[in-house]
Amino acid sequence: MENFLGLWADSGLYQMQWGQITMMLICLMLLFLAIRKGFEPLLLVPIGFGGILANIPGAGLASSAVENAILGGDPAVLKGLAEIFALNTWETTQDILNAYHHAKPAVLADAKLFAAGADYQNGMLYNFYSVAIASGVAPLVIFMGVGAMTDFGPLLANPRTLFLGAAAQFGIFTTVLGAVFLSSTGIMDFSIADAAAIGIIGGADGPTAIYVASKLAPDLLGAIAVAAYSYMALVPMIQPPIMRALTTADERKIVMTQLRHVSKREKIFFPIVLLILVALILPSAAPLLGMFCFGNLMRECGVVNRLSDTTQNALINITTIFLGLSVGSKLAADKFLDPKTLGILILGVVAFAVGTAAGVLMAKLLNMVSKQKINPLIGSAGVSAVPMAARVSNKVGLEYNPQNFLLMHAMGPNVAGVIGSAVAAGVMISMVNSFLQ
Amino acid sequence: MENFLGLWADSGLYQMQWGQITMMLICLMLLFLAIRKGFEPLLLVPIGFGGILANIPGAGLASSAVENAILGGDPAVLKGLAEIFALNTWETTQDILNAYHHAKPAVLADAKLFAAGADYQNGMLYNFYSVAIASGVAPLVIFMGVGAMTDFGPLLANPRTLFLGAAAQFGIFTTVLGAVFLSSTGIMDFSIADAAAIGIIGGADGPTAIYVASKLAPDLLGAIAVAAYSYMALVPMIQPPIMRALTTADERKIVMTQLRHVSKREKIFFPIVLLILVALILPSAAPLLGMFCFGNLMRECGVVNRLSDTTQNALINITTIFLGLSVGSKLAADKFLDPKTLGILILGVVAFAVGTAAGVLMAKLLNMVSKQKINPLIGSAGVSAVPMAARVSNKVGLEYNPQNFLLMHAMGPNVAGVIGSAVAAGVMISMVNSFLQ
Amino acid sequence: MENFLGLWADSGLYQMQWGQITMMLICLMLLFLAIRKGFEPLLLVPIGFGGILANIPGAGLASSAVENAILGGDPAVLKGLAEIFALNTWETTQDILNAYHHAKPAVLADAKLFAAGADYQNGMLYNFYSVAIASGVAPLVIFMGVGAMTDFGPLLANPRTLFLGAAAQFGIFTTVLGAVFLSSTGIMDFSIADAAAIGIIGGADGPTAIYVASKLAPDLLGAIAVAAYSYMALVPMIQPPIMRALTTADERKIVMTQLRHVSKREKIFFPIVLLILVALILPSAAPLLGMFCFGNLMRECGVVNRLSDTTQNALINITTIFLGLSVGSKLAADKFLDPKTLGILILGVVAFAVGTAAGVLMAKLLNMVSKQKINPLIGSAGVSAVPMAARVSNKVGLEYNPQNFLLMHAMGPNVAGVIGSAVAAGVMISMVNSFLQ
Amino acid sequence: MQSTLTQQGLDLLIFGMGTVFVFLTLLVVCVTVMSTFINKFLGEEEVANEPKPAPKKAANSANVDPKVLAVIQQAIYQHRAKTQP
Amino acid sequence: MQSTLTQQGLDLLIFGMGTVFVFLTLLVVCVTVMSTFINKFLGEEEVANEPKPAPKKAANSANVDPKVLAVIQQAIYQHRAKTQP
Amino acid sequence: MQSTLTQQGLDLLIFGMGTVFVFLTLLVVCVTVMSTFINKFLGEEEVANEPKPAPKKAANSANVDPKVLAVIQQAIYQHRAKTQP
Ligand code: NA
Ligand code: NA
Ligand code: NA
Repeated sequence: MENFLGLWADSGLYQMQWGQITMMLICLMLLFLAIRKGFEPLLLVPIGFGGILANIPGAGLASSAVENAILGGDPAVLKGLAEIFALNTWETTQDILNAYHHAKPAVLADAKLFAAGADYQNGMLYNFYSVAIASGVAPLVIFMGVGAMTDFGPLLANPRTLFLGAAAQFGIFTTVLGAVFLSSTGIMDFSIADAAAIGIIGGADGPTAIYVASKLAPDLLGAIAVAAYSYMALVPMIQPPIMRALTTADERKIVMTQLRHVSKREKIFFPIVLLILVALILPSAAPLLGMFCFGNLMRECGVVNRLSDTTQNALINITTIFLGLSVGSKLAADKFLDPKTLGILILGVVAFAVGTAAGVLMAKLLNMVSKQKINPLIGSAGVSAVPMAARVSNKVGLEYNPQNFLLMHAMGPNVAGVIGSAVAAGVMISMVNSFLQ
Repeated sequence: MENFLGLWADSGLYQMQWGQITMMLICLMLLFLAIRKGFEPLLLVPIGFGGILANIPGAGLASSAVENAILGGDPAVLKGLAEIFALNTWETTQDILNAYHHAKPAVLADAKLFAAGADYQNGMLYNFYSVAIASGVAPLVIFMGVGAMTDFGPLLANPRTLFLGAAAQFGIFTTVLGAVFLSSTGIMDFSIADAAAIGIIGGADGPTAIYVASKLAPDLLGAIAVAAYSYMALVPMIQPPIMRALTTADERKIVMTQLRHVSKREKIFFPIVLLILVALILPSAAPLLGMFCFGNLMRECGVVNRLSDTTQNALINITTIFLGLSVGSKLAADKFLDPKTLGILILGVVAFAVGTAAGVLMAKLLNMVSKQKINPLIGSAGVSAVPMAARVSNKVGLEYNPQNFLLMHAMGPNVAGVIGSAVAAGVMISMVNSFLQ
Repeated sequence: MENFLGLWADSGLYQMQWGQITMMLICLMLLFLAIRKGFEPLLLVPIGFGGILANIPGAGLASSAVENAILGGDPAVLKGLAEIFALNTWETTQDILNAYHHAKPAVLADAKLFAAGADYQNGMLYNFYSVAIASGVAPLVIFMGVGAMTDFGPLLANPRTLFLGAAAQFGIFTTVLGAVFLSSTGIMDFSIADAAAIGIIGGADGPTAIYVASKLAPDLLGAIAVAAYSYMALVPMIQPPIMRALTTADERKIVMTQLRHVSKREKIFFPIVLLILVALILPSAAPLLGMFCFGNLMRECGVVNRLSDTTQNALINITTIFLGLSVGSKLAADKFLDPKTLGILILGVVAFAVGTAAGVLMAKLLNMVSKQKINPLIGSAGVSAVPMAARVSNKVGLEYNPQNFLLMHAMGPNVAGVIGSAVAAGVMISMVNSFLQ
Repeated sequence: MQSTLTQQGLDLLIFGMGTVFVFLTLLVVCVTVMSTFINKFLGEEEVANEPKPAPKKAANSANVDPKVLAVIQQAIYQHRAKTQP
Repeated sequence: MQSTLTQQGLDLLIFGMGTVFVFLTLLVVCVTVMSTFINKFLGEEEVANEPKPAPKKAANSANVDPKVLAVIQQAIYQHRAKTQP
Repeated sequence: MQSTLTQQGLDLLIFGMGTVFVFLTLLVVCVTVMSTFINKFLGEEEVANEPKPAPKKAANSANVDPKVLAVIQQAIYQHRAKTQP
């Protein structure tokens, strides 16, 4: 009978809290959007599923061994941990959890050994997160894969489109200001690191957002990643009204000159030139852009096709699976069900909108100073969201001139946006670290 | 000359012990069975080969740095380690090894640093084991791959077959009782954790058995894995006599109604429903069944085919290689050449036989209470051993009615058995942990 | 303004040192050789690119967290680390770096926790190196893949060619003597471990060289790997003059009898026989040759084709990428721009030349004692450099007799050379370790 | 209260087997409800974001002449042998 | 000297956006110089160590009868279904 | 007893080269014995659990018209370009 009660007390139903139920419903909705509506399914299916796993009551899949030891609630264990954290007085386990979250690495090492001694283990998703995201490796490998899948031909044929990719990053930094504003007016409580991590949603680039969030605001990573991928999927709804509002019908009908042929050699040199520029100007962007350039060089150099193929297939797929599950581990109720998440969702859509507008306006500005006209509709593609944003440019363009295919022209700013947001990520990580010291 | 003597003293021939020779012969036999007889070669080839590597004298491939330091035998090192383990008196290196195996994590951390300081390193297979099995990740990834390869259509078309999968788990728990009986009569010395880990052999599911053994009885993992895979390969010999003994000729000729068409949507919902049920009822089965459901959802949802393909190919193959070698690392002579292994082998075959019988009898029971008849031959498929057991059902069925194809019908209980043994694994891990606290 | 200065001080241009510029140019040259000249591109593209990344000033991609903390230069952090390393007095950060490089594991563990507490992290390439090379796993997995790609048929058809593979290892050991000579005359400063690691370049086998260097002389790993792969690519230039100088025109025209058919079964038994011989004679070669034999057994046994395919494709490709980048991390200026590198480059080419000569001369020796003549041109293939060296034998042979196809005959000594250098690697690791104790 | 080994084994049998049966019975119920719900309310409108994965499609259809298939298979092998590294 | 949150946000905006523009402007310059240099001095002599990767080649050419293509595709599926484990 | 560097180098040469030769000589012996044993006692009854891996088979046979092969190869590229993500 005792055993039966034990099993019942162990069951999820008994331990379930409202927050966990809510999170499960949210994750089911993510799965619905991914599977039925095609919202970035490669990421949102693993994220949504990981989120459900993270919220299974009593399983502790997303918790570290120390957290599981604290949640286990054994008085002797709690006492031992409180001593390690130098807590003289504490009332609830939450006090110990707080102490754990603010402990220094040396103290954490002791706590880990103590928890291991009491037979507690890291949850599966916590291990995935540590290996894939906390180490930074998974977003970097994805970036390498994206590099191996990217054709810089359109950008090289028309390098001016890099300015569109630069302008669209305006969304990132205004969003930072927005987050800071919310914080200074007391509506939300974002630190400068939080604000920077939220801003990067406007980069419209999943791995970049995850990488920055993991460095600056790991607690917000779940919400930031969900916002980034959801809005990327919503680009066909967010962008067109803004594009129409900021352009005249004549501008939308501008036919661009056909892109020149780009030689193989230019494509081989490009990632090396970009890398050297990063090395000289912005070392803090080196991990992201370095891996990106490496992937692209493998693609273009033509002598390591077997490495390039594996990077584009097995390696990026395996990494995507574990990256997604790991992001899902950050969808625990106590982290996600917070007013901050609402702030992140609102600021994220602002970031996309401002970025889109800035890209379009930059295109119009370029048209003022240059003879060779740019259709401003391709400016919106500067936010990244490859290749969705470029397709949106193409689609809106076709509405006004059914013969005007903008897709290849829009691919230039589109991939420029990836570089632009990686640069922005580097600047922000570097500056925020200097603020915090 | 000194050097020559050193080389000779380093050579395997000089250091070889009878146990290691015996284990090498056993592993060669495993390779023979795998390659020549087709005994689950995907696992038994790496396991057998890993077993040979683990028994190479003097190489220490399956030993940790600390074990290698102890076996190295340098008096200063031994003295230092003895101090760390707080051994006042010790006679043989075996005493220090014993202290090492019972040391607390905090002491182990010191011992590791000491061994590293004396330039000893973990053996290759020890590292593989730590990363692949001790962390739990490899069996879970295999389970994800199995999920991505499993078609639940036959089960969804006839959900009653889940009862057959439930009944066949009877083999697991009676085997636990058997192990406990051997222990209480003093024939063997199994703890309750050992007994539970041995019982899971009856689940007829390799990754589940390895996962449970790694949690409850790592020392027995080698013998348990070898037994599990060997008996799975022997299913065509173990099951038919039991199936014939428990059924009448008429029963064996029962023709089952054709399975209804199962819609894509049902297949998408199934892993989600199963996951939610796990979350509500049995969180301790969440890692295994969660990964299983995730793999199956990737397969069925239709929007992440590239992830599903990689899961079914590159990822599961890579994991299988390292899982196999890691299991092989547990085939060291001092662990495997123990009366316990004999007990495990005997209990394992009992588990298979009881599970088979229970599945068949449950089918007969269902026939008593239901109008739609089930051919009891498919009950034996409930043990899992996918797809071997289902093929056996089909083959025996054809012997009695050459027009009666039972394969698809048997796939229902077959995959139900996988779920059943994962549930059993969850219960056992949870209950044994509560016994030990 | 302060921020702008901060960004400028953070920029690569400001922090760039001459050594780093030089290394970047060297790495660009490696990329040029790999891409334009086809010098072992699968390795040299990742190595060259990794080398550029490692030399990005201020990014610290190839540095550990502790090194990054020291280079960060914060006085409080430096003071803390100096205390941990028990430095009473120190003048430059270089003093602390030196103390770090000579610290014992227990002290290192403290330093790591301290650096983590000060928010410093391991660089990306440092992590890759730790996981892929320091653990030894990447070279071993590559070796497994090479095993899975190797057909031992030609060797089994003519086992005498193993002697050619043995003789060619003479290059390894004379190079060790050469390094020792340079050291004892005071020209260079190589330890016996350095000398052994340099010698293995003569093994003409990339993963073996990296494996040995990572065990015996990690600081020289970059130069050794670059030398090994470069000279492997230069085999068509290094070998022919030596081959011509040591053979008569008649010898070069020797037509060898066609190779007999080798049965599948012989091919299956071979890796097992080789493994057992390793186990009995030379346990120190067990990791390398064990993985090699395992890969080959997977290839030949015919029952695990899916594992063998993945080993030959996704797994070896993924490992190659990270192995290459990790090797690149050792191309930091302070390690590579050292007179030792020049010594390594010179000794490396000597090793190749001596190995080639020894192989050819051994073939001539065999011809003296045996009736069945061997064309001495296939002796040069004994250095390994699969399949380049065998192709060179074939090409030179065709020059003297356009009907004499030596390729398959040369594959025997070629793969024998792989075994030979793995054996040599085992002996050297074992003997050097005994010297150092 | 540490129960005896035998008692623990019996507990495992009873509660373990019980849980397995309860769980799988619930699963039968849920699956039946789910299937009924889907087939009744959501109709057979298939989720067709992407075509059925190809290999499965092929497993059923067999409308290619086996001889042609053999030639092509051979060609694929040669192609692979030529293009694979 | 710890500046206020708003000040930090403004700094991020100004220096961040500034760096992005400076960097991408430099990239425009470098890329233009690079393309000019390559097309002028190195000629269009393509780096042809290996044939262009196959899939890209295929994406442009379409000189295979779609019907034949369909048959072969089908054959490939069957081949895979037969050979894949 | 720490020998000098030169002594250690010579030791490596002698014992290293010695081991390499001893080991490979033993391997020659073992391989010869193995081949003789297999071919004499086990007969040429091939282990044929599975057909020979396909790519190797293809490398030897060449009975497909090169023109047909080219068409099919092209088709495969197109097929891949269409089906691969
Ligand atoms: Na962007
Ligand atoms: Na089962
Ligand atoms: Na060699």
